[in-house]
Amino acid sequence: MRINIKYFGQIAEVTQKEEESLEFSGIFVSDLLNSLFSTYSELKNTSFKVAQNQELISNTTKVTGAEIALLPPFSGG
Amino acid sequence: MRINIKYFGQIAEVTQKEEESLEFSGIFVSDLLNSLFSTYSELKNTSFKVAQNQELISNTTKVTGAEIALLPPFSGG
Amino acid sequence: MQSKKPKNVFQQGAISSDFIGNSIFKHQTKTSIGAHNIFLGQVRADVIDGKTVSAIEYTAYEDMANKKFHEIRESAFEKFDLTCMHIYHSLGTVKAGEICLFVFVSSPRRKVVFEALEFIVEAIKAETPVFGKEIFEDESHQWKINS
Amino acid sequence: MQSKKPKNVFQQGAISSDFIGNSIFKHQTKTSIGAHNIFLGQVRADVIDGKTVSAIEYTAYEDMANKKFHEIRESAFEKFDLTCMHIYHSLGTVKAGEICLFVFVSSPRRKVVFEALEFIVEAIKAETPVFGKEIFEDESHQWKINS
Repeated sequence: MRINIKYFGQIAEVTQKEEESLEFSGIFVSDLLNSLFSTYSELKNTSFKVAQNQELISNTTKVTGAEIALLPPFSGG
Repeated sequence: MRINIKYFGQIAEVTQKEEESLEFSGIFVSDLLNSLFSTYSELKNTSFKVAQNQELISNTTKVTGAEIALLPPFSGG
Repeated sequence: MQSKKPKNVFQQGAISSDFIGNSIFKHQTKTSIGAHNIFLGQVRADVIDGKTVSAIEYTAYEDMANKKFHEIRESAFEKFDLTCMHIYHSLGTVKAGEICLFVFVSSPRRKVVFEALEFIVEAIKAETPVFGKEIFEDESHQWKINS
Repeated sequence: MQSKKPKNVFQQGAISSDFIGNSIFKHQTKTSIGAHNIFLGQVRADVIDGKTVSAIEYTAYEDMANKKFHEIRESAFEKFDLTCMHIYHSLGTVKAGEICLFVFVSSPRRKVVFEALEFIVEAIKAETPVFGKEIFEDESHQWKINS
């Protein structure tokens, strides 16, 4: 499955990019994160939430969506 | 004792004046009000508070001040 | 911004949106502020027994009211960590849709401004001798009572 | 004023006091309104480890944020008797002293606006994916965290 991943704020500083398209063969969010941790080891020490198709999801959610986003702590306003 | 009485809002409509100076020989606020009720009988049916020198007082307070005000319900804002 | 002497809170007629915008602008040099909260009272065109309110005419026991506004101000500064606080109230005629009360509080943090603003507005409504006469379109009137 | 489609809440750069004054002005034709409550977020020149914040640079996951702003808006209209509600948030650079968030609620009655405004501002802080980078005078930075 081809998924599009977006990175924001402090996360984009770690990945040094704002988005990328990845081939993903796992099932759960946790599988995807493990794969990202092996590419961007510093992500392990960075706080973030995961959104799939613009809704927050947990590590045990199945990856189904075309758009995944890694969101650091919100600090609007 | 000579006292100055101020009337506001609906009270001034009843008394048909905004202030007046009265000679007062009683002791308590209740004495003053009885004297006003005999002049302005409609005041008895009108809701108001009494201030002496710009502080709210009760009917059992002694009249000491130069300035008494009859204040209808507040409706600022 | 805290002062010890009562200021005159009243201004003649409605409070304009320009005045409010300008008051906001003046706070942009105060860089310790993180949150502003503004309350505006606007005259409603209420319909009462088939007649529509076209304006409110405000009078006040001005000296006592300014003293009460000052006491409210002092107690708000004592209770809350405020950087600034401003209150303006109209006297005279304010038409339906126009603004008659402008309360403006500022603080480094947002939680404070919410609490402080509500405290101040409720105290103004309860404690300041200001009187509103609701004028109907046919020029009859009734005396406003705060709820 | 209630709409079913997400609007774009973001505007580039600071929100000006003129914009806010003008927004207030536009509500003077709505004569069922008796109370407005406005929250403004202003960038603080915080001093952190001896360095002063000179600006915040805002980015957002815009589509998701606009969707969340819309959900907050819909639930506020459901919970509270509001006549109007407007939210604006800055993107890009907002200097210390400038305004980055403008939330405006209006209702016939005052109790409602106090409750509604705090509900909306807290929801914005907690639920919208907006990210603030605090820029120091020496051009170093740190990521802002809401408290």
